[in-house]
Amino acid sequence: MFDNVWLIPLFPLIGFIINGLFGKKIKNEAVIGGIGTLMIFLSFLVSCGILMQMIGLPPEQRVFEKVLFPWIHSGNFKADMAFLVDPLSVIMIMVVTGVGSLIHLYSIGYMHGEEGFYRFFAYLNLFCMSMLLLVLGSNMLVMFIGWEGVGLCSYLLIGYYFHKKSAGDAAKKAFVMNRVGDFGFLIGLFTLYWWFGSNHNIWTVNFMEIKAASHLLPYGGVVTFATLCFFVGATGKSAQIPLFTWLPDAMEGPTPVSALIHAATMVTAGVYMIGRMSFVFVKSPETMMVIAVVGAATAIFAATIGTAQNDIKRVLAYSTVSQLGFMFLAMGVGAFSAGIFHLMTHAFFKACLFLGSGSVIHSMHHALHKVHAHDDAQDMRNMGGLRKAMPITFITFLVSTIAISGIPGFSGFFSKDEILWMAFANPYHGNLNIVLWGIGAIAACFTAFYMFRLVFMTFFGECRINPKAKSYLHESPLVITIPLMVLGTLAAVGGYLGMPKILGMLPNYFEHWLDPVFELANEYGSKYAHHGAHPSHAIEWGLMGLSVVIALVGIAIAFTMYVKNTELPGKFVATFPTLHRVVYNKWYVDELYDYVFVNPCKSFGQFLWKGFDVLVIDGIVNGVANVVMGFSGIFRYLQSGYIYNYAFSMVLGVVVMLGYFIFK
Amino acid sequence: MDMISIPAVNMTPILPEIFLSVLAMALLLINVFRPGGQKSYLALISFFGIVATAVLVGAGWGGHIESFSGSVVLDNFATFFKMTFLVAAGLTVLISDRYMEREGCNQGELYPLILFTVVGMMLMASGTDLMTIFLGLEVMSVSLYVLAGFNRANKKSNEAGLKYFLLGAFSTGFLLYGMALIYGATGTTRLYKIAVIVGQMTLPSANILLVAGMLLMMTGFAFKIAAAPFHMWTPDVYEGAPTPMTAFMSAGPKAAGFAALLRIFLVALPTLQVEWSQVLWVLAVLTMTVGNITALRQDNIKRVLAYSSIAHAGYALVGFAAGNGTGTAGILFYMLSYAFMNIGAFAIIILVAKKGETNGNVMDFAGLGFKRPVLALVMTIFLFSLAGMPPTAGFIGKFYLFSGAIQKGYIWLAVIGVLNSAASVYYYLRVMVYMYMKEPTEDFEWVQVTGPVALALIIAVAGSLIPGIVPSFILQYAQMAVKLI
Amino acid sequence: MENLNSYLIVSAILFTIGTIGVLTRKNAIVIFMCIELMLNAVNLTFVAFSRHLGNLDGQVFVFFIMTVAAAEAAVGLALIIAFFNNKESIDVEDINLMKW
Amino acid sequence: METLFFLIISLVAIVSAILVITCKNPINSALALIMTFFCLATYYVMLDAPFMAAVQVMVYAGAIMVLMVFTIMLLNVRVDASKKHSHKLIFGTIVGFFTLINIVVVLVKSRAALPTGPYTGDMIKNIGHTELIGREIFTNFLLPFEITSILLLVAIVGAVILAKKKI
Amino acid sequence: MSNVLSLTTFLPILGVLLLLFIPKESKGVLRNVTLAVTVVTFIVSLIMLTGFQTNAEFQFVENVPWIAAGPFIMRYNIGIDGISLWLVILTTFMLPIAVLSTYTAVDEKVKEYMICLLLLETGMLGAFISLDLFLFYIFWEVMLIPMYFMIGIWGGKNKIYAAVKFFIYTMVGSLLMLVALVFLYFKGMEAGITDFGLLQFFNLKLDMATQVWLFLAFAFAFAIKVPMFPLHTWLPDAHTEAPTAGSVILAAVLLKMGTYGYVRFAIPLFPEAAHKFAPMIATLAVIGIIYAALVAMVQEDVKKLVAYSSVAHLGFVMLGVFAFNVEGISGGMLQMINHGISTGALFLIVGFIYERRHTRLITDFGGLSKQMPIFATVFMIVTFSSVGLPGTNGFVGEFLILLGAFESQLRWWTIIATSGVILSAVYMLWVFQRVMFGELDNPKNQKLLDLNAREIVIMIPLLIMIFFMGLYPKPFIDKMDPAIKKLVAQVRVASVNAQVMPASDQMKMPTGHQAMPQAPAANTGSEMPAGNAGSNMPAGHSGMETPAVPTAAPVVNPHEAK
Repeated sequence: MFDNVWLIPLFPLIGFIINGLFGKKIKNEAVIGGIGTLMIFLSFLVSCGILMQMIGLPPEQRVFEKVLFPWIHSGNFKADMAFLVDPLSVIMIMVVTGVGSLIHLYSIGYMHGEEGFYRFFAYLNLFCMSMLLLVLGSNMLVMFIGWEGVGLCSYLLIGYYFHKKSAGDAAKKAFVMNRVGDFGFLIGLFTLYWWFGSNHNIWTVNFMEIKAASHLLPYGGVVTFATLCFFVGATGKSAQIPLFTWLPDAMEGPTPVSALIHAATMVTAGVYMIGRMSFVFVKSPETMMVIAVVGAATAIFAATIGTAQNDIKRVLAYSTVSQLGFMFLAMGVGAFSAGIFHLMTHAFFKACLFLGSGSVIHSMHHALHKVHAHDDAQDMRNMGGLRKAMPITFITFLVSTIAISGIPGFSGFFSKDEILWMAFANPYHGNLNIVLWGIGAIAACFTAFYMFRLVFMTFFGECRINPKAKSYLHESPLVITIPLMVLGTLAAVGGYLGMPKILGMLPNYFEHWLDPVFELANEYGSKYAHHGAHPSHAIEWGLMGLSVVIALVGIAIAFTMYVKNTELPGKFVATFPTLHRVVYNKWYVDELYDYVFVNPCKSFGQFLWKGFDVLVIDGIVNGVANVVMGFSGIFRYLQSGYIYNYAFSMVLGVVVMLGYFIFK
Repeated sequence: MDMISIPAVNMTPILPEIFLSVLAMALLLINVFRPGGQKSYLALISFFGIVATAVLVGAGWGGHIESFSGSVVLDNFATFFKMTFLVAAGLTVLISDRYMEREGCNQGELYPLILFTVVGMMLMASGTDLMTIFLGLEVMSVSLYVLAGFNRANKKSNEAGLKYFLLGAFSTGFLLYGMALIYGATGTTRLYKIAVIVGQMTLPSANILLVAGMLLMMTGFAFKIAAAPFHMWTPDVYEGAPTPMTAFMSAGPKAAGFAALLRIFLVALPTLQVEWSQVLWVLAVLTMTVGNITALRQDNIKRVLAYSSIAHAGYALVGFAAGNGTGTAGILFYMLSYAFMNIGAFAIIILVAKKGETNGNVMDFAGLGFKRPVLALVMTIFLFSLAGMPPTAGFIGKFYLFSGAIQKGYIWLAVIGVLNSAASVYYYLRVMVYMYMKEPTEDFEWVQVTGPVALALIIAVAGSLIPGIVPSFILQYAQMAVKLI
Repeated sequence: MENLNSYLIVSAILFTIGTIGVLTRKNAIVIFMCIELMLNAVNLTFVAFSRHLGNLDGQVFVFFIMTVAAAEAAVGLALIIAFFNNKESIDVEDINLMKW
Repeated sequence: METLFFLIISLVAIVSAILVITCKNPINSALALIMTFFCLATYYVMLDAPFMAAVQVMVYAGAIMVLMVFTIMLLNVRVDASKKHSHKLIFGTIVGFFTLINIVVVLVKSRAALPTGPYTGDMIKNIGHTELIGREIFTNFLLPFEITSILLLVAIVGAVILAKKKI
Repeated sequence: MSNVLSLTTFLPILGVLLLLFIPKESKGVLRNVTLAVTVVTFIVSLIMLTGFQTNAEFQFVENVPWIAAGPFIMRYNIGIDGISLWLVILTTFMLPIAVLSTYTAVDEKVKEYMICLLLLETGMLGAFISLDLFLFYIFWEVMLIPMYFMIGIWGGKNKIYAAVKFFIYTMVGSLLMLVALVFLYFKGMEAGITDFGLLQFFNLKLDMATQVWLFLAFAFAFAIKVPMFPLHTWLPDAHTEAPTAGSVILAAVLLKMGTYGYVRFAIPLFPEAAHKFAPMIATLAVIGIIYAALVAMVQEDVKKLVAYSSVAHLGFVMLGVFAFNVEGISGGMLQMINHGISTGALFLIVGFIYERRHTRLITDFGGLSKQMPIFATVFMIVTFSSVGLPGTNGFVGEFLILLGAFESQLRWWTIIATSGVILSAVYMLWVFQRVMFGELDNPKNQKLLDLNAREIVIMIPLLIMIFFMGLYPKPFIDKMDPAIKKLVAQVRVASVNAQVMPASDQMKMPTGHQAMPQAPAANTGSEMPAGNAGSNMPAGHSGMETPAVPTAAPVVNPHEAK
């Protein structure tokens, strides 16, 4: 089965080719959607096969590399088109293909009747292929294909409604910001490659080879540089500070895209990448700290913005950013398996949330469309009380919200709690740990608050939708609700795979599963032990309880403000207008970037073109020509036409020549 | 009192001259007895006479015969240059007839005068005595004065003749003064003897009489080859003279001037090479620069080519300043190919111009490229050759000239040369711009290519292209030619 | 016999006067006369050298120069007459159709 | 005595040469030029070249100058009205002056070749200048002599073409 | 088969002769004949590909006497190695495409246009295959003429200025190179070299000062052609004014002359000087990358934008070439081909819309995706190829360049250059967005037709190449690898020499072999093979490969580079 790993990205590719080339001719939505879904589902089946096979193997044999064909071989540099199957990548392919299949299925219903239906499925398949390449790549180069490939697909899908200017802008922004990350990725790659090559004559970009040689890496120094560069790559892809602004804008894409790309899979690529190279990252305490701090900061920062948004998808987008911050926090504190675990659970509940919001939007849109109202179908202020019209959506949505808020028993609790615990108890950051934990906890509080705010505003209270449209609201078709139900279930129970040891009910399958991958990193990490003794179970219990309380507090506030006492938000805004404006406007980060980077770049470009290129450089070029022409004019008038002038010039020539030789 | 016994002389070296002179006189007579009407037959006779002379000249290749007690010599150097003159004259004769008829001055004396000019030039190339060279020069010059002013009714032609005459005579004064000083310093006018005597001097460069003589002589020849600052007559005279004569003047006398100068400097004064190299270095730079830069702003195409002709003299002087085998062979090659390309270009100008030398501006070529594609293509070839683009003869010629300078170590001279030649491209391109890239304002219906002109064009194109692609044989001849002097 | 240099200097002075004449006069015929003066100065140089050196080459040269002068005079004056016929002037400042 | 004579002749020659370029009337210039030519003829006699002196008088004074005077008369050119162009005069004079200085310096610093030729003054007197010249022309310088014939032919043809009435 | 190179090169000339006999009214025949000629040329050139032995030698060598006069001996000496092979193929590959693109674009003076195209092909091919410096120069200059006419006759409204600028600008550089070339020849003559054959000159040991001057002259000429900042200003003008096929060829092939010149001539001829100037050239290259990207970003004319993007791309090539290692140079070579394909395709695309709308201003477009979906797809693929998306050709080249440069001493340059990756995305996507996305609000755009069959046929080979080279570049790299290794060995040895020699000893450099024994043994050892490697041996000479290819190179090199 391992040998057939190449089938996994191949199926979506086939789907892409069929739909991309012939989709326009096929026209039949069922066929197109069917092909797209089938292909990714086939990948899912293969992935399952691989998972089964791997489960049957002893942990130390769970690594397999499949070389498909040599790709770039030049000089010392060798990069094959090769796939790496190990526990980490298996988890990822399972998530990608599993969630992917569901979202494909969902899209058949959601995208029904859209112009360019085939295009959508083609792109979606292409995305899956790229993502699978990303997670399966056995060397950085293949990973990088996927890395950029998902960026491309993200670009295409965000820009799916290309006639909308905002969609085009958002797509471009996403790609460019990703490119900034890619820049870091490349530099990091170069640095590692060069360091290993020139110091140890190991010229490689292959993960396993680097892993084997990672003991040669020093702590800090060049590794810090390289890992920071990689981390820049990760921030770009995973929307961390400072490169997070593209993700909320990316909501311009259709909702399934947001679910698949901007929640479940692509944006987690950065986390995956750090996990993949954990053995390098842990060698640099500085980088670890940067990751942890950036993760924590993003978590809280995005969460604050999330509290003030009214667009349902934007709230979810900021929530995603915030959750990604948690994952990075996990990575930064060395809780790699916890991070990956959160990645997985997040994939479940966030996909569910997005799809659920999609279902809501879909329904709203239909209803509004029917009555020709032009209200914003995504604005929560236009919703409310939808739980009656859309029960399935509501329930799955609620489950996922509970999961993300960290209520015990649901998946989010297990993963988030583990992260917070590790933030507190990790050996890396010394006194910083408490701060990290604190920020994480507050962010969790905010999370619970804005998620429930979302739920309350959307599903509870009175219906604020255009009254005429109200009667048209209805539950979405089965093709949409089935994925919701599956994902909702997963969001509820997925956490039991990785139950913390302290709870002791179930073994932490997840951590064990990933042990072979992170073993080495943990070994390197153990060198840091700032804390003399491992914190006691009591503290762990205590903190766990505290985080539950925090989450409940968040929910309670939301309940107070949006269900019980609905004037409160207005009052709050009136009391702190500046704060609200700042938060509502996303801390003006976009404007800041425009002001600091985009506009100067443009005006500098203008200056270079009009001022430098045309005036100076071309000015010199043409200036030389003009000077010569000017001389031409002068010389020309020396030619007066009078014989005596000509004779004069001759005599002058003679005199000068003679004079030179006589008096020299 | 004894009789003066005229010594037995070997006539071989001057056979071509004799032949041409006789032919010229015969033509004069024929012209006298058949006045008026068509003169094409004279052109044809002249052309075939020139071809025959060329055969005669060619037969003398490889020989080395001194005759007339050292007044004249037959050697490869002379032969090569004589060929060049004959090419120039042959092409000129072919393109003259139509022009003269159009301009209404087809007097039969034209052809004898051209032939006499060739005789003069040949004597300059083969003379080994200052007197022979001087008299050759005068034969050439006097004929040219007449040719330049040949179209009496045309004021421009008139002025051109007078201007050329006055300045030419003036420069002759310097030339003669230089010869006198050389004579005073060495006691002889025979080049080989001068070489011997100068060779015996302990420090010839300190002999100021000799150096001054050299410089003054150079002045005289520099005038003929139109080197700055003795070039100023060139544009005016070229513009005014009947176009075929301009073509002839730009190719023949320039080559003759170089022939004489080369002969004198390389045979008689090689010991002063350091000195004349210096001067020629400066002259070359001045000439190239002034010629090229001034040409940039000219509208009259004859003037453009006149300045270009000055510039080309500059290029040739680069090779001369180098004074080595490569450079001098380059001059020989260049002069020959220049004859082809420049006369070819003038032939096109003749065709495009209308009566009274109107329609002679660069702008008047607008649209020629697609109205008369073949003519334009031919013109393009000439212009590219003049500009020194491969694969034309002009490129190979320039290559050898500049290579000579580089070989000698005059890198900067070569650099200035190539920069000049880059600048020169502009005004050649300008003609092409009008030919190909501007909308035609004329239909060019009057442009009729007659047989002789067509023949001339074919020869000129062949002469501009073939030496560019397979230059070896001509270059080897040129090498052999300069080796012997 | 006088010192060679005396003759040479006289001839140089004459040559220079001729040159100045060419540069300053406007009448084409006078200019031509000045040129003749220059040629004569050269002739004197030749003869003086010839006498000094004791060979006759210089004098033969002078002989030819005179011939040339005659020939040039014929052609030159013909040109001047032709020009005069066109322009009713032999002022060199009127020889200005072609310039620049 | 001879020196004095030389000086007088020189003075006359130079003064008349200056007159050539200063006289406003071309006829006067021509006459002054003839005067100079006579002086030169005198020099030639002093330099033991009587034949050259004779030719000088005949060709230059007799033929060329007559032609010139004839032309001047024919064209009936009036006085050379040298008006404004004084800068021309100044520049011309300056450049001419420098020419003179250059040449004089050349001559003063120069070393002419040593007298090597066989023709001493006595020999010329004995054999006769004309004969010696003739021998030279018809032996050593035969070719240039022949060329002059072509030259003259060209000049004749040219003059005819340029000056004949009917074109 | 032995003279397949000559055949390829001069087939277009035969085509020209053929065209001369076709009346100029029958445009269709003219076009088809030209197309046939170029296709046949392409097919013939494929013989080279199949017959090419993967080694470092020059193959298909033809070497016959040509000019011998005076001190000079020029020979008709041609041959290809892995480096020139691909450029030859690229040329023959692009020409049919260029011809096909003119079918409707050029309707006037078709005959002359086709003649120009064919002459251009001969010129370009000749320059790539010449192994004689003089012959190279001839072809190098000859190329200018048809290009000049193409811009000047069929160009836009400012065509004359652009054409003349193009011509003279290039000419200035190449003439200076000519001087250097001749000087080099005379230097070679002193060392016993008998003709202009390139390979002999590789062994020539020149002193540093000479090398510097000669290198500068060569580098100047090539830099103009590349074009490198700040000598690039002729390019936007030329591109904007040139007709589509002209732009395509200009971008796809002509610009490669410059970079090829560095790889084939400037660097191996003057390795020490090349090392000395590597930082300077890298600096210019990097400035070019960033600068051109910034300027491209604010362009209003699509074609100008693409032109500036060319400057940036070729900046990458230069950076890679001056990394002096296999990765960098391979990347540079690949990028040359890539740029030929992608930018050629971009110009074709611009041509397509220009033909339809007769404007190239970005603001005149918008929302074309809706009206022209096929066009949009093609445009997008090409855009991403140009941006260097992995999986397309652009990535492989760019990546190897950056990797190679990073390995070399140009590390910091690389980091700055890498940021060009971001900027390229910015300007390319921006233009794509502004042209293709948004509302289709301009009424003139609402009736645009999508690509027709011919246009699709034009683009398909390019698209195939984009993906093929992106996903499986191995055949390309493999064929050029030995030649590049040889080149690297030549250059590397020089750098070792330059370090071993004390500064005061540089005077002895010309007589290198006497100076060598004092050098450490290891260096002497590595010096010798390169001496052999550069020697003038035609293809098939045995015993060449072993010493020339530094399989152990990693051990020797990179530490010393620090």
